[in-house]
Amino acid sequence: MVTSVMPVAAPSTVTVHVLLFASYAERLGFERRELTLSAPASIGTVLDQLRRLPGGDQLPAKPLCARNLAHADREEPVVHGDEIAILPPLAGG
Amino acid sequence: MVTSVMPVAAPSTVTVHVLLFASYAERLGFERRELTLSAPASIGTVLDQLRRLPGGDQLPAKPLCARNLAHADREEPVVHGDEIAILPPLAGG
Amino acid sequence: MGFLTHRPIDLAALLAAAAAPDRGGVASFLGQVRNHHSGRAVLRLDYSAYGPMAEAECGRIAAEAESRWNVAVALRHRVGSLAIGDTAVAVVAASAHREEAFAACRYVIEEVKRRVPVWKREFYADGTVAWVDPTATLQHVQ
Amino acid sequence: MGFLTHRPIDLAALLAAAAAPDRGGVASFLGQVRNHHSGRAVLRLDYSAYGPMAEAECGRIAAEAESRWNVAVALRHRVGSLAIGDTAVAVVAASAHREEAFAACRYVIEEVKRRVPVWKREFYADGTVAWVDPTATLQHVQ
Repeated sequence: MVTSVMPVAAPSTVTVHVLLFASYAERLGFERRELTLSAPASIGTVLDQLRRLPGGDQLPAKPLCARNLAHADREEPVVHGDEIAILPPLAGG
Repeated sequence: MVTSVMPVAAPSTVTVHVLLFASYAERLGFERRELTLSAPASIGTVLDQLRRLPGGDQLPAKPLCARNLAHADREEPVVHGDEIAILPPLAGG
Repeated sequence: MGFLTHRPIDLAALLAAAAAPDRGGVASFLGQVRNHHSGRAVLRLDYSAYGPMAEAECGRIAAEAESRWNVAVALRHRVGSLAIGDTAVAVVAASAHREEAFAACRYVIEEVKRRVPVWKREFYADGTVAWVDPTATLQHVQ
Repeated sequence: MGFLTHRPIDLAALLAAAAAPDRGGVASFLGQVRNHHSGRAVLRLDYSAYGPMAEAECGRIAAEAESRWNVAVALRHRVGSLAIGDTAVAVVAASAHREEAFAACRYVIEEVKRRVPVWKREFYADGTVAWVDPTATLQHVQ
């Protein structure tokens, strides 16, 4: 059987830019890092990887996250090149 | 029968200072006047007298009034020397 | 210092008067002269007041706000001739908590409008003049 | 012009940016650095931000307020090192109606605190330093 739509092979990995701030940057010892994840990936996948890094066990269970400069849930999918930020409790104003 | 308290004769009149402002001063043609009233008198008595003056019929039925720099009801008694103001609709702010 | 002033209101001075190192939330309200009223173009206006009572009433209102909330209040109302955009009234309420600052600021401006004996006469582009009556739907045009 | 600034916030410039002859009611809020926090004496603090997201989020919040009410909004948040009494955030909302000005001003400051990625590090009189966590009852003292 022939279909008119060819299945496109999903890329096997995605690379995202991860940003940490304030107390989280101090705990993990970096402010910016690239992480490569198995596809498909979500913000939750990024958090799982971060927790395996030194100091990653100090991240809270449900930190605030952002994807490409907007607040995002952990379930939100990430694609190659995304900027994912993990945000300590906000204290503006 | 003799009582220990002598009845004091009420003064037969009280004189008050009446102030008008803004549109009311224009309608009655004065900003300040002394009025002498039969005692006992109230702010309502002042208003009754003002209504008999030229232009006094243009005062509204229930204008805002003040006695000695504080808002006051028409029923409030007045005593000799009081400053009674009749206030057009306030428009501050 | 009085609550009424013939000179332009200096907001910075009011902020400085109300502010304090332990009152980090500062809410303000400015009432500025608008260029229209009830659909008519306004050129300028004159504010007049029953001065001694206006001072007393402003003092009572500020004291009420400061006793009801944990705030410091600064308040000025301008009198005399004002141009479009001039500040007619300024209220500042400073508190350790922004909810209290907002509540007190709102209270003061509402009570000022309700209780302080100030009147305004608007001069319109069509040459007419009117005493403003916020309680009326139609103005008394003279 | 950006919403974040390293320099002292110029309230007069924000008032001028939001004001207009047809918007006579101007509500403002200033958040100023307090000299205490959770009972401890604060000497100064540093504000840091996720700059590009903070700019984007401030822009979204201002746009939301301007679409929800008939207002013009001006907003600045300072970053860097601040002293006691310095203004950390300023919100101005100008409207033809003071109810809308107050509502929009309050909305903006609440959303800024809830959504804008800014952090502050407090330096205490006892020599300790802490990242401020408004969601916690105890601070993480370092």
